[in-house]
Amino acid sequence: MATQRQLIYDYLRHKKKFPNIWCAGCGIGIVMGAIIRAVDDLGYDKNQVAMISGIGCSGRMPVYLDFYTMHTTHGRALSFATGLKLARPELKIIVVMGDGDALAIGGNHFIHTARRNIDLTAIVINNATYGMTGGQYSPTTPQHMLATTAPYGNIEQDFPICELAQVCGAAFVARSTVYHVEELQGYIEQGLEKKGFALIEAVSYCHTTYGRLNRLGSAVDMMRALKENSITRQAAEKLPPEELQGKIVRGIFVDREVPEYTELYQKIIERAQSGGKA
Amino acid sequence: MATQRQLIYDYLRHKKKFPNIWCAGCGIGIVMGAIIRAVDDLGYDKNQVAMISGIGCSGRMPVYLDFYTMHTTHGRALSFATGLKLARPELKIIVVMGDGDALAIGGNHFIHTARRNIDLTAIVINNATYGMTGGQYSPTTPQHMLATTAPYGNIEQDFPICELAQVCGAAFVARSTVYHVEELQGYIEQGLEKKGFALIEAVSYCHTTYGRLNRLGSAVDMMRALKENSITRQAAEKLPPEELQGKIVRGIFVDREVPEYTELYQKIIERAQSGGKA
Amino acid sequence: MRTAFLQGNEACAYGALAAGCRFFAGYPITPSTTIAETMARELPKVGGVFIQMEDEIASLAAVLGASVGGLKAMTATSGPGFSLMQEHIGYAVMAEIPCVIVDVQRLGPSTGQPTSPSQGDVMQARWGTHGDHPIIALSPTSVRECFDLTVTAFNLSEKYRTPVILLMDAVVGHMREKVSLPAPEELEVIDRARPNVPPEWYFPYEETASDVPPMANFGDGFRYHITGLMHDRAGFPTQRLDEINAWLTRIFRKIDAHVDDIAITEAINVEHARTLVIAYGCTARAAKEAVYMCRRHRVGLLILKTLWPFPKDQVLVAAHEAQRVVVPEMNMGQIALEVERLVGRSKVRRVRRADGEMITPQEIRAAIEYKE
Amino acid sequence: MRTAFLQGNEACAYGALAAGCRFFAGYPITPSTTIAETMARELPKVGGVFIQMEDEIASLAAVLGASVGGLKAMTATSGPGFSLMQEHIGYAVMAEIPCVIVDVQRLGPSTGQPTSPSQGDVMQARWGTHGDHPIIALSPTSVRECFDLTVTAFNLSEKYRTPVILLMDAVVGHMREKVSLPAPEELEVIDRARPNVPPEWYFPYEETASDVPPMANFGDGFRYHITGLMHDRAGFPTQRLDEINAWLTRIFRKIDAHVDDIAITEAINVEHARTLVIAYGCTARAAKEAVYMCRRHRVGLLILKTLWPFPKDQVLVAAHEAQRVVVPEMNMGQIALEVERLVGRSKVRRVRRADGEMITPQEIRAAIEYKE
Amino acid sequence: MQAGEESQAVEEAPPETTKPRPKRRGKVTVFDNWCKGCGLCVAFCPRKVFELGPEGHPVVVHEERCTACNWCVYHCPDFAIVVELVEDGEQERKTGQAVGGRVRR
Amino acid sequence: MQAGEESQAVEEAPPETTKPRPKRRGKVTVFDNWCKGCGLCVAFCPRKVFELGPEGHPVVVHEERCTACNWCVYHCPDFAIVVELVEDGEQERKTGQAVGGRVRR
Amino acid sequence: MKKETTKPGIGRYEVRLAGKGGQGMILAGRILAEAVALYDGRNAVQTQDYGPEARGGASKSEVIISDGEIYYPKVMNADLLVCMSQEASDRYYYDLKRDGLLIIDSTNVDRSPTTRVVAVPITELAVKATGREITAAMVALGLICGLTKIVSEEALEKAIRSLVPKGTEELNVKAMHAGLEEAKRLLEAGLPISLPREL
Amino acid sequence: MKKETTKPGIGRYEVRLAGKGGQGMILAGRILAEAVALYDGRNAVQTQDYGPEARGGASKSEVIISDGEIYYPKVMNADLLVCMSQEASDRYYYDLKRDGLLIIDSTNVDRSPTTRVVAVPITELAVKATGREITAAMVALGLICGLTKIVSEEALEKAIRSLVPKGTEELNVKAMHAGLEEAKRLLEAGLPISLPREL
Ligand SMILES: Cc1ncc(C[n+]2csc(CCOP(=O)(O)OP(=O)(O)O)c2C)c(N)n1
Ligand SMILES: Cc1ncc(C[n+]2csc(CCOP(=O)(O)OP(=O)(O)O)c2C)c(N)n1
Ligand code: SF4
Ligand code: SF4
Ligand code: SF4
Ligand code: SF4
Ligand code: SF4
Ligand code: SF4
Ligand SMILES: [Mg+2]
Ligand SMILES: [Mg+2]
Repeated sequence: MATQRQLIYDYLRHKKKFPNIWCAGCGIGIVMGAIIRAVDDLGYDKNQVAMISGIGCSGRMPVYLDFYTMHTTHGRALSFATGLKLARPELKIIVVMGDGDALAIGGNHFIHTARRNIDLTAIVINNATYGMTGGQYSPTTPQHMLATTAPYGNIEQDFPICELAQVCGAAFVARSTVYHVEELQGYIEQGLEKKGFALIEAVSYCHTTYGRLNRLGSAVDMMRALKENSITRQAAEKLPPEELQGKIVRGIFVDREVPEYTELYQKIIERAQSGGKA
Repeated sequence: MATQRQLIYDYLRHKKKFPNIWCAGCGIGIVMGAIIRAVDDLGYDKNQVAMISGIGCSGRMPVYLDFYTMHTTHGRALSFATGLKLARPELKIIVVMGDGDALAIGGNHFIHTARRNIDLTAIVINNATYGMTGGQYSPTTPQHMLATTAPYGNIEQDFPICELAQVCGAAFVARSTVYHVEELQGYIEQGLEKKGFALIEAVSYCHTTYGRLNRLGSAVDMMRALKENSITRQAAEKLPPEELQGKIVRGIFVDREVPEYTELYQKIIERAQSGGKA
Repeated sequence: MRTAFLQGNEACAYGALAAGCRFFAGYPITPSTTIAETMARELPKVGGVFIQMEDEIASLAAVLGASVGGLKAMTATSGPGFSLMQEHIGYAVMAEIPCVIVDVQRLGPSTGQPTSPSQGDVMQARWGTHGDHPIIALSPTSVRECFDLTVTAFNLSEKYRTPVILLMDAVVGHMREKVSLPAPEELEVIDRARPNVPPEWYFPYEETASDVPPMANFGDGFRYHITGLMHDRAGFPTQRLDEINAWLTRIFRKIDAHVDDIAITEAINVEHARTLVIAYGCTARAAKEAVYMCRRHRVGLLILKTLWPFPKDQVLVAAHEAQRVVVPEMNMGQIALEVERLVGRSKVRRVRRADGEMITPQEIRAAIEYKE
Repeated sequence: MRTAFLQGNEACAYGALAAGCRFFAGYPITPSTTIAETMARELPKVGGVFIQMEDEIASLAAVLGASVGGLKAMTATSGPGFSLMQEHIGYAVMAEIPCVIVDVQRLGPSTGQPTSPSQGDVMQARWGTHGDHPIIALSPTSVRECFDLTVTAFNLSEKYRTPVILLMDAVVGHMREKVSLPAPEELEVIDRARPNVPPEWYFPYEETASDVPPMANFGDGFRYHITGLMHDRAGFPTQRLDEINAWLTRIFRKIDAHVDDIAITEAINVEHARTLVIAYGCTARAAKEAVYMCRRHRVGLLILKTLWPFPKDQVLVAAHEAQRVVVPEMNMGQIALEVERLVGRSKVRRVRRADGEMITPQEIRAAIEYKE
Repeated sequence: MQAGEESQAVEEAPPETTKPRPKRRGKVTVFDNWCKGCGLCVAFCPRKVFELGPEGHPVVVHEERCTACNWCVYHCPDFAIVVELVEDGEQERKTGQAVGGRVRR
Repeated sequence: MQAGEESQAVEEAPPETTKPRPKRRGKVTVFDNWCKGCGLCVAFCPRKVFELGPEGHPVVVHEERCTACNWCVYHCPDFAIVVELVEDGEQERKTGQAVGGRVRR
Repeated sequence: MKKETTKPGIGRYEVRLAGKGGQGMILAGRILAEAVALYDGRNAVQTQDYGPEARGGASKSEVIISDGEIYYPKVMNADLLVCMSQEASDRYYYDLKRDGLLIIDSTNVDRSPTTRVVAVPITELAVKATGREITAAMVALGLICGLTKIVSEEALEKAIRSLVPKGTEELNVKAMHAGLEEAKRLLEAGLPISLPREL
Repeated sequence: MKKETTKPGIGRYEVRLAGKGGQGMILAGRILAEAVALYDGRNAVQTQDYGPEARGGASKSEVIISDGEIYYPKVMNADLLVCMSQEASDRYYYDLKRDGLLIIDSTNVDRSPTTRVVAVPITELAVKATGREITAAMVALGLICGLTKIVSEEALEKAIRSLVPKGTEELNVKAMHAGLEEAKRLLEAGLPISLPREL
């Protein structure tokens, strides 16, 4: 593994873009670190890697990374990525999205991209809120919590991101947190190596908006909470449902072989070119 | 139960709008019959019932029914219905959608409406295609089947509609077919009576587009196929996965108590008006 | 009268509440979000409903659903969200459903510069949805006007059964000013006309003297049909040319024939003005400053509070003696196109700026005093 | 040269293939669907990719992603879908990504009359997305032109790194005509300029002599950044006014300074014409018929193949001696607004119809011969 | 669903019923102006009451066999069939009512 | 994940280590110009190597305790910390490499 | 790309085929146009109108035939109007030229708007000839061919063969011939029929 | 709703408070404006500029104060400019009136663009007074109040109390007093400060 200095030098647009725009202590930077170590570990050539994001705090990540990078519109990163992947099947494409980006405005593209099982590695940075716009409730804000648009407490159920990706047909699904960054990095690596749609949920609560509004303390306190409130899937299976309330379950939810979209399409091309039925 | 004559007189806009625009033998009309019998069975006042649809063959249903009816835009019926329900919690609202309507362009509203568990009865008429526009593949077209936009066969996985609604948090989820119309009617009744989001999938293959392209025979043949290729959940549980391939599994998938959205919001209003925390 | 120091966005929300708005559905976006946040806090206090939807498309759909259910309803967004709402604006026009859509304009196109103000969506407000349709759009210049014009927007929307767009900008929306808000009894609040016939006789899209048929709310016993298709007077789909034409001409006439009622302007020193400045939104404040700077000259100012339907008569009257018409806009020239069409291209001098900074009084003054 | 009896929609698809289009993403909608269906069948034969997306928003997004990956890419839709695509049209302008968007216009607003033709989206094509932006829009009058102008659309899009809109209508799209398609070698096909510097020196949004910076494709070793935010010449977000202004002026200049290259018109008998008819799309065919009917009079016809940027000079030249300019459109008057702005309101006579029927030659003739 | 299961069996019923006069009997009317001639009723009526007529609409040829099972009524997509229960002793309206898929509360 | 599990334990490690010179040792550098002073490294370093300085940035006060565990390196959101393994006999680069969450193929 | 053209539209012959969705009028129009354009070497433009979205009530197809360029692609005053339904006949008759030819399918149309009409039981002939109602459109094409000669028999047959669903070619050609024969019979009976002037 | 107004903007005093996101400049502007408008009975308009979407680099707040109507809501030529960061000072100095007042936080600004400047270690004073850097904005407000009198002490204190987060009122008022005292000290030292003319 390359040293941190080398990683910074190799993968970050370090000369101009740092320090980054994220709040002090924001976990998005930690996810970014995990990504570059994963890419480095796997020995990918940078000219083989593209990163596509939507809009949000998490959406700002591509600016900092020396890949092919594209900061698209709010919610649609996966659709842009689908087009790019079909045009360039040889690229490794990482899609970084916030929870709002991926599941509120982008929810439809999320479920359809998973259904198509196209070879993309999607990372949802779940901070339980709309960070960029200042703390409104998102589809992953837990019930009863406060948000600027839920001043009386959120009354909506939250999406189980991993279960959703699974039911739609994703090939690889896993969840970890920024506290467990090495575990997270491992999942990202597995996702990148998986032929098919891989979804990794990275839990990283926003302390600036969600944390402040709900009086959850500093970035340090919230980092500690990730450690204390999370549990592995194996351990979770042994617990009664009541005790699982409010716990973050980490682990791999799916890892299966499903025919991949660009490969299936390649077969169509072959069939059409050999005069097959149209 | 009222006689058919009475039902026609009471619930159909029979004077001007019939015969309906659907192809001879199209199951949408059968679903419509089930709906009016369900409403009649439950003894609802027509002034208490609204029907909202999107765009598609199925979306044309409201024209024929003497409720408050609204034919909205493609994919967004559930969002219109959400607004109406919040404005008029006392109304029974039936939302009729095609598979494309509900799950292609409308997929995001589908998962979010289920997640919010708002008291609507949603009926997805799954004909495995875009009927209205002439037979393109939809998110429920089975793999390998032909469609006008899949001349070499469809390579996409199809959505498991019921599982999707379930994972998102719907209170009631069931599937039947137009062959099993009385079962279907029963589910619709249960959905209407359920406080919360109820999703009923009504399988009714389109013989005009999907059937013709895939040489599945006439409306009669395809009706017979519904009977022969479907199986109850109970029976399905006993079968090995291989034998379930291509089978339509009928039955109730979820029936649970989940706090309902308009009721939860009513509590917010009470809290706000009694000077509760904002 | 209640004196407060308010943000434009807050004043807009309070205006909505004062106008009787009881439903808000929206999706957060800078610089409009404080409208949603204020509504989330205030609506339940008056028994109203706030909901944050999954996107802007669903937001406007929910607003239309609620309006059909009888609640005055509103959404607020900015450029990207406004683009996404376009399909449903057309639906609201087609189905004649009252609602108010606030667009707090920011610098575009695309994500642009989310925190910078702009007046770049003026033509989009007119033409953003597909197909021919009339539209009403208002644009406030001050915090107080954010309140007033929101009330007006609801009133016009209810009166004409049509969506009304409130085109704010990030300056006016985020600006704080001291305002005295009128007491409820000082306000004129218009509610939609309701049918006064038995349900069997009700035609939701009938020709009426006012061109605006009364609207029954779902739930009130009038079981009628609403569609985005071309429809007959009963609301049912039609393909008959006579019915399509009747609808189309009525829908335009109900706005065009009432431009006098809808077109709000403020004229300052326009009589005998040899130079006329036409401005709106936050730019009107720079224009006012500029016009007062140049008081020696015969300079008049026409402030457009209504942008669409375009206040044609007011512009023609005010420009009557003008040899030059200066149109400052925080865009590349949008309202200027319409002014040129009316007064002739040669007379018009555009002052345009689309980089997120306000146009200064000095820039407008330079255009007023420019010697060709 | 290959003679065939084709539908306008098919000709459009074949034109795309001939222009080198290798990616299509779309969502079915009447009356555009046969374009998608033809592409679904033909693209794999040439190694290209067809994908039906979950909606129109995703369709244009996928098109832009594919274009960034180096494929010429297209989508096709009609009014409701075109409304949904507006946000991404702005993104394409902002990020300067070539692509072709076909809108086969049907009668609107809203769902309208899906099988009826219309020219109701002309102003939407210009102004539909938020924020200031230039746009190119072409409109064919025949099946052969559906082919030709699709090729032109791709050429312009690649040449100017910009989205190009092909505004068809349901008449032209569904009409069948005998056409002779040019052989590949007879066609001029333009590909985007690629950088000829090493990656370290590459600035994707640099000022260049042509105003159009070369474009590197993702995957080709040029690791640069694309964003919908205002950006500097390297593509990174900026808030600097000088950089924003440089971008904004370049983006307009690259179109405005090349109107001569972009604006395509066909002039018939316009010299010394005292009455000039200006028409486009299927209506131009009615106009041609009408003009030939009135041959005794000095009647000229200017057919606009390019609608945006507006062919200002051609219109001014053709209208030079005209005392009357007749503008027939299957809408309530959209291009007429621009004509009025250029030649003066008093000269213009609109012939408008927005009920789904074509304007007849007789209706245009009546306007030509009308005595005020 | 129970009712649904019931109807699953109907097609297999004997085409020519041996009992000429079933206990529950129906009077069958087809509205030609609404019927589109899809043939569902003809194909699936368990008692083969219909035949396809020359105009493409079903013709009631064996009304005496009809058991008022309502299959055709519930499955006609065009609301073109009405079956009235013929009062033939005790098994009248009540039996007819039992067919609806009532919700169990 | 194995490595992740490992790091779960780190905060509980004794603040004042009894062994003054751990086997694996790190040379710790903080780049003040990138550091935003969030305090994560200060709070979570299992060996309490850092203290918060007057400028709000962490100051390396007990470098000798550092085990080159890389917690701070992996968790600093601002890439402001570099820990170099001090070669101190055999446990050098190889040990450092073991920390990455390698994918098992 | 600017060009000046002055060639006017000459020898224009306008055909409208009208009926209900499902009667095959749109395909018939396409066949007629393609026969004329690809096999007879003339120009032809074909357009169509149908109901909302996928299908529905009225449906019509128009074909303009000319030796010159065709500008306006729609019928202004029909030279030939074929009506396969009552509604079509009621609605479109007013567009017929004074000396135009009106053909109605007397199987479906009871009330003819005029007595100057060629009333043929087209659907009945089709059922007789092929047993399939849907082939009525081909009978109509045969009739048109035989009565007006705007299309040659060979061209029409080629076009039918290339455009009808695979496997149904013979059936459809058979129906066309039934139409042709009926035309011959009518012509022999000496009907006053206005024929295309310049073709 | 048409009306004619002729009253021009008089007695206009323009303030710009500039710094980095997180230094509280936007809140400070709001407090100043609200103090002047609600408690001193003048007119005030406050506007703000900040970085992309939620937060970011530079941040500024502008307050226009007048006894008359305020039209243009932004600073044209600042009467008072407070710079809490080097970048702000470099960037905004050029907008200052020739006789305008420039206050810089010498804790953060090393290079002053001019010598006609009141340099005060504002952040340092804040830390001294309250132990919390974030209260520097209140020290700045106290300074402004003490030096320019555009706002009264009472109004300022009221506005602070009503706008700072609950529970931090005393802390913030304390910081304001630190600013006021520093202003007194400076005034006693006889600094040449241009004061609002017409207020
Ligand atoms: C169409 C559109 N709607 C709304 C916005 C405003 N917006 C920007 S970021 C954002 C939400 C960010 O939340 P999330 O995706 O969770 O990302 P985070 O900032 O939390 O990382 C919103 C609503 C937008 N840019 N575009
Ligand atoms: C925004 C938009 N996109 C596309 C269409 C065209 N369209 C109409 S119906 C339809 C699909 C219908 O399929 P489905 O929802 O399954 O209904 P079905 O006709 O099969 O009942 C489409 C794509 C439209 N009306 N609006
Ligand atoms: S607002 Fe929240 S998510 Fe955004 S950068 Fe700050 S801490 Fe991170
Ligand atoms: S096209 Fe298919 S879904 Fe539509 S009405 Fe016909 S059979 Fe039914
Ligand atoms: S099921 Fe109904 S529509 Fe079909 S043939 Fe029988 S009566 Fe006619
Ligand atoms: S009710 Fe209908 S289906 Fe049942 S037996 Fe009688 S005719 Fe047959
Ligand atoms: S974790 Fe990084 S940014 Fe945070 S205090 Fe430590 S060095 Fe600074
Ligand atoms: S590597 Fe970092 S966290 Fe680990 S002991 Fe050393 S200083 Fe502490
Ligand atoms: Mg988030
Ligand atoms: Mg369908």
